[in-house]
Amino acid sequence: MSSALSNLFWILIFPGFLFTVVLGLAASWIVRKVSALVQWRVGPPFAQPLYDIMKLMGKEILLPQEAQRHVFIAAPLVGLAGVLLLSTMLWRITIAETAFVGDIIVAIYLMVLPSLALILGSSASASPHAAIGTSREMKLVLGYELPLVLAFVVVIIKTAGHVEPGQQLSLAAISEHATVLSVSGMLAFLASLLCVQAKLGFVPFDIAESETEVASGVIIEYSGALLAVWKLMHAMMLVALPLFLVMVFLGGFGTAGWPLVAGIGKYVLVLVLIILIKNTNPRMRIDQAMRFFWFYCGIALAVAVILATIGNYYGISWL
Amino acid sequence: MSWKTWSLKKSVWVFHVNTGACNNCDIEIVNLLTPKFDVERFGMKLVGSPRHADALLVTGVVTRQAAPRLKEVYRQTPKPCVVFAIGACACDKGIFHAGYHVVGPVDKIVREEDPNAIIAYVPGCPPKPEAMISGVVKALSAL
Amino acid sequence: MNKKELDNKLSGIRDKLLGVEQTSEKRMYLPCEAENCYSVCKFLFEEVGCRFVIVTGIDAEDCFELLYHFSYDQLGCIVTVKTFIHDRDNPSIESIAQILPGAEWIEREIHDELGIEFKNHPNMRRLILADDWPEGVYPLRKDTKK
Amino acid sequence: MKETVRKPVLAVGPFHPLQEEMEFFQLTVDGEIVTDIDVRISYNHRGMEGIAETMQYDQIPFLVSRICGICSASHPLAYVQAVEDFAGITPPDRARYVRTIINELERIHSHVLWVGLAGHFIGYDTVFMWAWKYREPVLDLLEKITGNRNNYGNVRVGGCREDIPDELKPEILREMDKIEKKVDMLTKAVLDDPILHARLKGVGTLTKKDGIAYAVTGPTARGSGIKVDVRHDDPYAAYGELDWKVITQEQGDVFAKAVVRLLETSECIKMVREALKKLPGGPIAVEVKEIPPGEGCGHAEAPRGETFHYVRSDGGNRPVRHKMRAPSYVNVPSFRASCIGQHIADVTLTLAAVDPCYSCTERLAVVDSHNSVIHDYDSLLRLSREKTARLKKEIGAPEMRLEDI
Repeated sequence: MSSALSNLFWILIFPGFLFTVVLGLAASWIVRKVSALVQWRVGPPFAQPLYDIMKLMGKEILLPQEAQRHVFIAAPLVGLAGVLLLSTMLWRITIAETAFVGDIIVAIYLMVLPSLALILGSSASASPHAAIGTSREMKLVLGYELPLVLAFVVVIIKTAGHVEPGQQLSLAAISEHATVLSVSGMLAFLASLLCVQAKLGFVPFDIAESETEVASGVIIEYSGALLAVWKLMHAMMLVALPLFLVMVFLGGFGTAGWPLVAGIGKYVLVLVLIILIKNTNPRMRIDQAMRFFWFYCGIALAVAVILATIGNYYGISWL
Repeated sequence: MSWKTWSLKKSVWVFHVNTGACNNCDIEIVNLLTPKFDVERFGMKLVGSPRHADALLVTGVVTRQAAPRLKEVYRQTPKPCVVFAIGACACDKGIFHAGYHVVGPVDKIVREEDPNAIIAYVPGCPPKPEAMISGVVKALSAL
Repeated sequence: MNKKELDNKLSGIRDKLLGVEQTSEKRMYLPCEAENCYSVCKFLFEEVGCRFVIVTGIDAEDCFELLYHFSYDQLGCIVTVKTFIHDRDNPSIESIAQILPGAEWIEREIHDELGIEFKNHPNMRRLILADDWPEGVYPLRKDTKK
Repeated sequence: MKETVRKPVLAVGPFHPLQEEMEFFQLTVDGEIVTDIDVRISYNHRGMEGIAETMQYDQIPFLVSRICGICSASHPLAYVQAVEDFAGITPPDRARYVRTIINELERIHSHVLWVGLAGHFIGYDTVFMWAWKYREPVLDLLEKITGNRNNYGNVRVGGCREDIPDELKPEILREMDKIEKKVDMLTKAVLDDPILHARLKGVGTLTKKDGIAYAVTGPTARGSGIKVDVRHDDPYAAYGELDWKVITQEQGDVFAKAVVRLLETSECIKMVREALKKLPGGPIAVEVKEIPPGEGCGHAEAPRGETFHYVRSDGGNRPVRHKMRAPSYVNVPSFRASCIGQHIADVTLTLAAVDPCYSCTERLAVVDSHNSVIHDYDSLLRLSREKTARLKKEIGAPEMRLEDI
């Protein structure tokens, strides 16, 4: 009984749903505020993302007549569930150290869920503009998944020598090593940072769902609470994805004292990098993005894999 | 006041509908986004789809060709929503009241679609951006 | 370029005009019959080098008047070709959009508002009236207004 | 298969909520190249010419100032000149100067607004925010003189409605100095920026021949080497007594139009200064007893081109016919000549270059007859920005910095 209750507490309150949402809303405020400051405006108040979500929750939900209703309604919930699982898992690995073998693979799968949900939801909404968004989102997913997995391969190779056999695919074990402090790790980190940028739908990869382009984007037909769920999902991704990067590349999070402070610092660093990339780049076209991910990221990561293998073989840790 | 209304006041997303305006109201609306007025401070922002909107900023006297379109946009906006008639033409046809191609004003067309629509009026030709902000604030405090 | 040269140039179409009215130094009206209108406009545009401005359609009770405004920019003089269409039941005139693509819209507009048929117009579809506006109702005709 | 793909394409019509604005452009493209363009107006047709016949001569300036919000000084002026033409009224000297100053102030804020929008279209959103910020003081000046930020309607038959108070003169001069610096910097930035050269040159070219055939006016014509400027050809108000020059460029592309507008803004500022200096004393209006029968034409140079008004009177207190023509009416059809054969990434920019009234360019939908690709306004805007970014990379030019502006 008590274990069921405590599990519920883990998932819904801390550090699962509620905690991640609060952090995510704060992060999305930072994103909006910084963008406004660049344009010499004041920007929204701190609680603005919260107000937006609350308001959307209280609004009517309109279903497009030609939409496939079940998929249309289920898609945002699936996406939210994916991010919720991902963030709960990541937090538990950090705080409660309840890692299991192969959790990095589960994490990668869970990270695909929001994009899949977006594709499902928009293709169910029977809108020509959503259709364009859908096709772009699909291409984008095809584009960034490969480099992302390659980047994790680099990390696994890098950490292989340092963790116990059988623990290579465990996030907890990986997160004890700051892989980024090596040439191959750095390459992998940068590539996956850009992949995360694309997953978050930020410039330069906001091809399917940008702020100005939401009109023709994937969530055009959504309204009310369903739109709020998308927004929540996005806010939670703003926490979960950088956190994942921190764990995989930057040596993870502590639970108390200096490691905790350092962990927060690392998270903020990743977030700031994401905002900087967002505000200093023009939007890419979909074929440019594909070329970027497959060709440039692919080459960089292939080099990183070779370097990591050599380094591992000869015991050169900086490679 | 319920939490729904309270949060609505804190976060108003507006969709801009031009139903035959002279562009002045429209330019003043865009002006709201620029550094001098910056309505994002109050949580307002322009959205690109009526489905995401809480308020419709309707400018211009409603022309015959635009009337069905205004109704369509109103249908697509999730309720509760507030319709703002921005400018003298939108409020009561203004100087164009005698036009043969004019079927407005905005409230008449919107009420044909929904008799209980909440409609707020911001008169002026064009209303100053400050007047629009004040109009939105007043309309919201009356909710 | 002075006034005399303009007058000399205009002498090429004198015979097609009903007269020349000069209300002021910079405003000139050239009345002509509907069948000559096309060639007068063509002459003004191609030979004299006037810039097309707009066409005004007027319902003058007994006939339709079309005023083709041209501007002779070297002198800043507005030259207006004044055409009368006497057939009120089936008003029609040759379209100048064939030589002046800039006149395409205004001819469509006059067709909408006054119901005047422009022969050989490249694209005579409804321009400014709403899709549900009834056929055969012309808002600027005097009888419609009453 | 093709049919199922096509269906949604056709669904994007003028009534789709996404076409935010009220004019409907439909482009037909073959691959990436525009092959045809069709425009449906009517959404904004208010029947003004019919309304004008129900109004008295003194009321019409307020009506025509609402034809277009940004040209709300030149339309009434053209109308008033048409009436003064056949009624034989000469406005007093001071009125002529006040008219000039108001019109030039309007041109300044309109051109600066255009610069901001052009920045928005090529992906410099910060330029958009800044240009609109610079424009505010001019609106404030106009409010101080006429009582309204837009829609001034400051002219009436026989003179002006509001005078420029003497105590406002120093303030106007001060603001002119400020905005001149900013316009100079913008001009320099545009003329020196290699990205803008690459992005705007050779794009949306309107040849001189096409320009004459489509009878374009204003900066659109002057950018194509057609030296048409009503202020110069048929000097009205006080333009004949001021020292200024008509700006023309030969190329006819977007860059030429941008240069024309920027250089013109500097001319406007000079003109306002000179007119203020020469501003004579005396009344600002003469009394007009009655309007005789007759007909008259009046035209004035609006920021976008020539506005033309024709008024016919039968001696009553209302005109029997009042024809009005806005500059966009002849400039917009010229898209046919300038857009066809263009890359779709350049279309929004080409349309924006004509400045067809700010909102018109947002009314786009592209139908591809071969590949069934559709683009709406947003995607066209994006394509346009991408091209800027691509060129930026190719040239390797530095970012346009905020400090430069």
